[in-house]
Amino acid sequence: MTLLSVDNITVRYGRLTALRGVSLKIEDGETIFVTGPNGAGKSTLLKAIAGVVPAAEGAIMLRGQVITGATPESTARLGFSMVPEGRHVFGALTIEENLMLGAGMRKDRARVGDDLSQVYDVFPMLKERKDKPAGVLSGGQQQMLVIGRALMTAPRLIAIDEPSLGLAPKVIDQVYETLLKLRDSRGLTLLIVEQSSTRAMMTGGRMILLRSGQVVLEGDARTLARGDTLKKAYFGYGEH
Amino acid sequence: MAQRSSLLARTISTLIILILILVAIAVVTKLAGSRPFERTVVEMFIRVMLVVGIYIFVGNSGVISFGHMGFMCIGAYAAAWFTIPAVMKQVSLPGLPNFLINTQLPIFLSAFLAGLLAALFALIVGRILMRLSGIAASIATFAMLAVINVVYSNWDSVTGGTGSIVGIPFYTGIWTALGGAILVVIIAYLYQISRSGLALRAGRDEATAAAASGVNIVRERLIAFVISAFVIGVAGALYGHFLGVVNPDAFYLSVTFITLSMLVVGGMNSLSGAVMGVIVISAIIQLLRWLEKGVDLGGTTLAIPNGLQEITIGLVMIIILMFRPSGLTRNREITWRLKGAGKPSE
Amino acid sequence: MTALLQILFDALSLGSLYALGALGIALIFGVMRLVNFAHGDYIAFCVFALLWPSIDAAAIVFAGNLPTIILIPLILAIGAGLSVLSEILVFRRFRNANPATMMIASFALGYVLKNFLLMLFSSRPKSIDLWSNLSQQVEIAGARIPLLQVITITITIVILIALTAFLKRTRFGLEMRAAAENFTMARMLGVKANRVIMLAFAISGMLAAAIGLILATQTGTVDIQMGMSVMLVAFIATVIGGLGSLPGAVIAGFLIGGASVLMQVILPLEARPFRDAFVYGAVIACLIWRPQGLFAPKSAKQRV
Amino acid sequence: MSRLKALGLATVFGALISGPALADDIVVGFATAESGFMQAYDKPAQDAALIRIDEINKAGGLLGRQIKVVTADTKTDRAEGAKAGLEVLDKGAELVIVSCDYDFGAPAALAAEAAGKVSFFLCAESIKAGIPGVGPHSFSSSVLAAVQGATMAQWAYTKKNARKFYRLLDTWTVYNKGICDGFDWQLPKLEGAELVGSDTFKNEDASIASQISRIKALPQEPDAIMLCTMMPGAVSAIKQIRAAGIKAPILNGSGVDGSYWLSAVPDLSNFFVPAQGSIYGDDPNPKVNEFNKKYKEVTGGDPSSQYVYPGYVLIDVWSKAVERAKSLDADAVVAELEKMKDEPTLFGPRTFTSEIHHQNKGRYLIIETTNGKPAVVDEWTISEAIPVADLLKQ
Repeated sequence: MTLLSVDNITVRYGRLTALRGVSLKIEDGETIFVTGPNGAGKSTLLKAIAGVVPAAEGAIMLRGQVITGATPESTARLGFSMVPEGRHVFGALTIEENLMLGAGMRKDRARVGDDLSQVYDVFPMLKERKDKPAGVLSGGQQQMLVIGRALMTAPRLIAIDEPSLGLAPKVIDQVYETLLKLRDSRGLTLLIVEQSSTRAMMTGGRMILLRSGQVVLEGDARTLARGDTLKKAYFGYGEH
Repeated sequence: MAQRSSLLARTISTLIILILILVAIAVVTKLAGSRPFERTVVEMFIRVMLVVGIYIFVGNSGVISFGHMGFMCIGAYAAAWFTIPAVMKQVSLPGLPNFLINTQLPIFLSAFLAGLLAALFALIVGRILMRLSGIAASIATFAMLAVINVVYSNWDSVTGGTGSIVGIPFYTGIWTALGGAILVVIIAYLYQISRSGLALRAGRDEATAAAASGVNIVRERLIAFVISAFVIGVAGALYGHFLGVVNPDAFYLSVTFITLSMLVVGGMNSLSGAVMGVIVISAIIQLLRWLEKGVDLGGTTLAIPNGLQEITIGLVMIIILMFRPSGLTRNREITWRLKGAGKPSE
Repeated sequence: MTALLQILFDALSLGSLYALGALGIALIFGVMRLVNFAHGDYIAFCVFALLWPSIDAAAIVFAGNLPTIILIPLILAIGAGLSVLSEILVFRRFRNANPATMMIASFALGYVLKNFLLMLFSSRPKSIDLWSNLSQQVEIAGARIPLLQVITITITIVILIALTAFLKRTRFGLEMRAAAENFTMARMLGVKANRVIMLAFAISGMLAAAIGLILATQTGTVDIQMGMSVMLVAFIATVIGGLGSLPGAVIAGFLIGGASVLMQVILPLEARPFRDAFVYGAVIACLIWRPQGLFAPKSAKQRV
Repeated sequence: MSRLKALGLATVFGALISGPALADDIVVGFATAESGFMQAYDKPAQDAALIRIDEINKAGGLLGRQIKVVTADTKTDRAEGAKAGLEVLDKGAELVIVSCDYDFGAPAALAAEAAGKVSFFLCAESIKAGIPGVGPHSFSSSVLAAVQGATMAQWAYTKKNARKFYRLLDTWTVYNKGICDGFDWQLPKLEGAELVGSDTFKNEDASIASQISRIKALPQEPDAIMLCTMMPGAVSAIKQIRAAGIKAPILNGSGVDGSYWLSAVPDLSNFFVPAQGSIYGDDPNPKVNEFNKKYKEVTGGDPSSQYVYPGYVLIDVWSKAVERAKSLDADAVVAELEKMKDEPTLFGPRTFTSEIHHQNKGRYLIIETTNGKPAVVDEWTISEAIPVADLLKQ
């Protein structure tokens, strides 16, 4: 069943067109990587789906419901949880408060408790400092917190914008390892914006390549990463 | 110079249009208007000087200042000190230094000096205040206004305290006010396209990029602050000669808010916005005042109850801002070229 | 010694008013980056709600005669209702307008409210005897303090504790603190924007009503301009305290109250009329020293 | 005033205002506030003036001609005030009556002066409301604020043998400072009287706690507190003084006259206000009580404060001057006005000279409030008029 379908959307900032006629389909349980050079519109795509940025044209459907133009909170309540670029923890709130914020909207109050303990199992260092303000955490720890926070909303699909941004390689491995473990244990669908194609290749799943607001390439991450088709598409010479 | 002249060519039409509008209003008033209506138009021209004065700083720097009516106060009182007959000054303002009590300057020289005094004060205070930006700057400029108001309201021997001081020669007629308004619009225009004006605008839109390319934001802001203070100081002087009586309460909160509203409703970032804001809002206020006085429509006089005029102008401002958040001129300059919306100058 | 205690109580009771005012403004600024200039007029409106509209000099007390246990909730409800109504009818349309437009819209709304009251009640201040039995003396460690001052301080402390508990303990409180820090990120976690903003306006309206009641009891007058001076100082306290920081606003409110009382005590007679000039001078110095405010929230980071 | 009463008022004056000005009518112009802050203070005095005009018209008019009233609204705005002045002048006003407050009335008065017409301030009590502030054709029908301060000081000294005075000044307006200036002028002339302390506050201050603490810190309570203030801040100051347990007599200017605000300070006592007439129905002069009744008939409400009376006096003295001058020429009328020496009026004698078009001396009723009930207890006129030089020096 198609979990999320993006149909020919265009997004403009004033007179600048960030996305032009982008379409995308994500099946339940799939892992999708969105790559492409800086300014290709990767973050804009995520923000358009989340409802933070209005789509000038086209339609977005989530679990069969049209969410184009919907408010971020209604999209979140439908099970789409987004971790934006730069993480954005609530520094003045404690770590546990950050996590509990994610659970605020859930109807199933009972399972929130064990979700929390599960997040603490996966990210033990969060449990040690749970009453400290989130502002004190390091980059990697903040990344862990925002992923934990996204999980607390019991999402069907998690979209993460540049999880490895500003993190040491070792920490990036840890983050991805956790993501995959959660994906398998909870049957999550992942939509990840990731600069490094090697990372995409190692993790597997499908990949789409965006350049100057358009989808220029789509296919299985591993096969694309090996050939030079990706390099050509990435830098825009070759077929057109 | 080539680059400068092309900018001039592209934007000069805005200046000409604005001046023509002001002159047209003055001529129509002189022909058709009654004496009270003429005074309304004179008051409007003084407001144009005030709002364009604020625009020189707020429009170009993006910093919302609440303090500029303090310069109007400095200007008005300076004009009073320079032009009130010595015999009256000895009695009502004994605290003034002797050389001031005995001098009585011609109107235009005193208005110019009044502007200079306001500009000097702006230079001294601006050197500190201009480092601030955003809401902190708004509060600091408001605090400056409050300090000026408290000092002028209580320094009885020099300013006559909260009472009005009288004896300022009546001078500001429609042509003086028109001249003042045109002068201010020209100064604003020249500053806007000057090197310093463009640098400040760059700083307003992209602070980091501008700073990176060597724009000293604090210095550019100070220049705009001082020029706007001079202009508003002169406007204060003309206001004194228009009303004949000056009182600190006339330069505090109500005039601050009405001028800021006219600027924002007109369009905060464009010179045309500042001028149109004054004209449109003043026209609506005058229309409502006529309605309040009662307009006889074929025998029956239709009159709205007293006090409704203020409520209506408040609602009108809210509605305009709702549909045009960036103001009536949408931050664009009115220009000659009729094909498509005028070329935005920002 | 008693003189010192007296000054402390004077400073605390004046500071309480400014703290409540600053809180009312900081709450709305937190969630919407809007400085609500109509806040002063909410204060006046809530107190006029005690009277029946008439432009005679003598006040016709209407709701003011209700027993206290009904009167206070009613006036708090009127404050909250007026504030929420202004959010729905006016401010909702300015959600993503620039700060200048929002500021002028709030000023215009205040102007409309002020003139509406002027039409109904005329400009002559009305007098009202609200709990005047509170005005007798209380002996505390030698200093004779009007009971009303003690009550004002206690009410303010109770309100602060209740509000802190609400913000810290309840889900809505958590949502408001998060929204105040990073509004869009909170919405991406399912926090309903309209609900959080309306809640902020409701609490701010109640605070305005509380200030109105305290002022009416303290001064015995109901006047269209009564909210103005408290609002201006509260606005300054919000900025000095650190925008968006609720504790900052409260502490700055008490600081300005204290400074004002101290100036009144230490300034010589001729300089005393210039008291406010010194207070505003201190405001400028404070802003130069810390433009982002004394207690700017640690994570005043760029928002999504 | 409910809609019904307002209608009643409109019909009574309808004939005066809306009818076209016949050729031989005498036009009197009111450039006063019909909206905004000053409306509440201008309107009562204006109603009293209209009553006097109505009386004159019924008794055959002035110089055989009926008086026609034209009005223009200043909207409590200075620039608008100048326009209102011009408007009534354009409608042919021979007399321009301006706002109760000097600052708001001056623009219209200056317009009248420029047009060479007589102007009268409805009830302004600043020395500027006349020659120094406007010009030779400008008058005020009330009494200077300084006289109120001096009257209170001398009366308290003589009748209450107060010796230790405390002075509390609200720096908000020139009126307040005027009261205290009169007090300062009178005090040194009172043998053995001394000023034990002095302080200032701002009308809008929510609390004057530190000022009160300073009074309480005095070795013993002063014999009398001279409180120079006006509405709205006056009520809060008085309430806080009494709440702090200070029982000393409080002396005031006329600005706090009226019972409409007394409910805020339940059973206030030892509180003294000078007034040109009593609105409480106990005025020694029966004609004043008659006037109060007439005022209530016409406007539907009792006068709210003594500031109603100067409106009546204004038309009274002006019409007498016109009758004596037998012409409406401004200079002739001014000359007649300047001849008036203790001219009897319903609300105290009026004296105008070429040097001062105001009252620097006047008969005041002393109204004492006991347990929240105001009543006339005495009458007082300061022994010596305040010299014009001292008045101008403030």
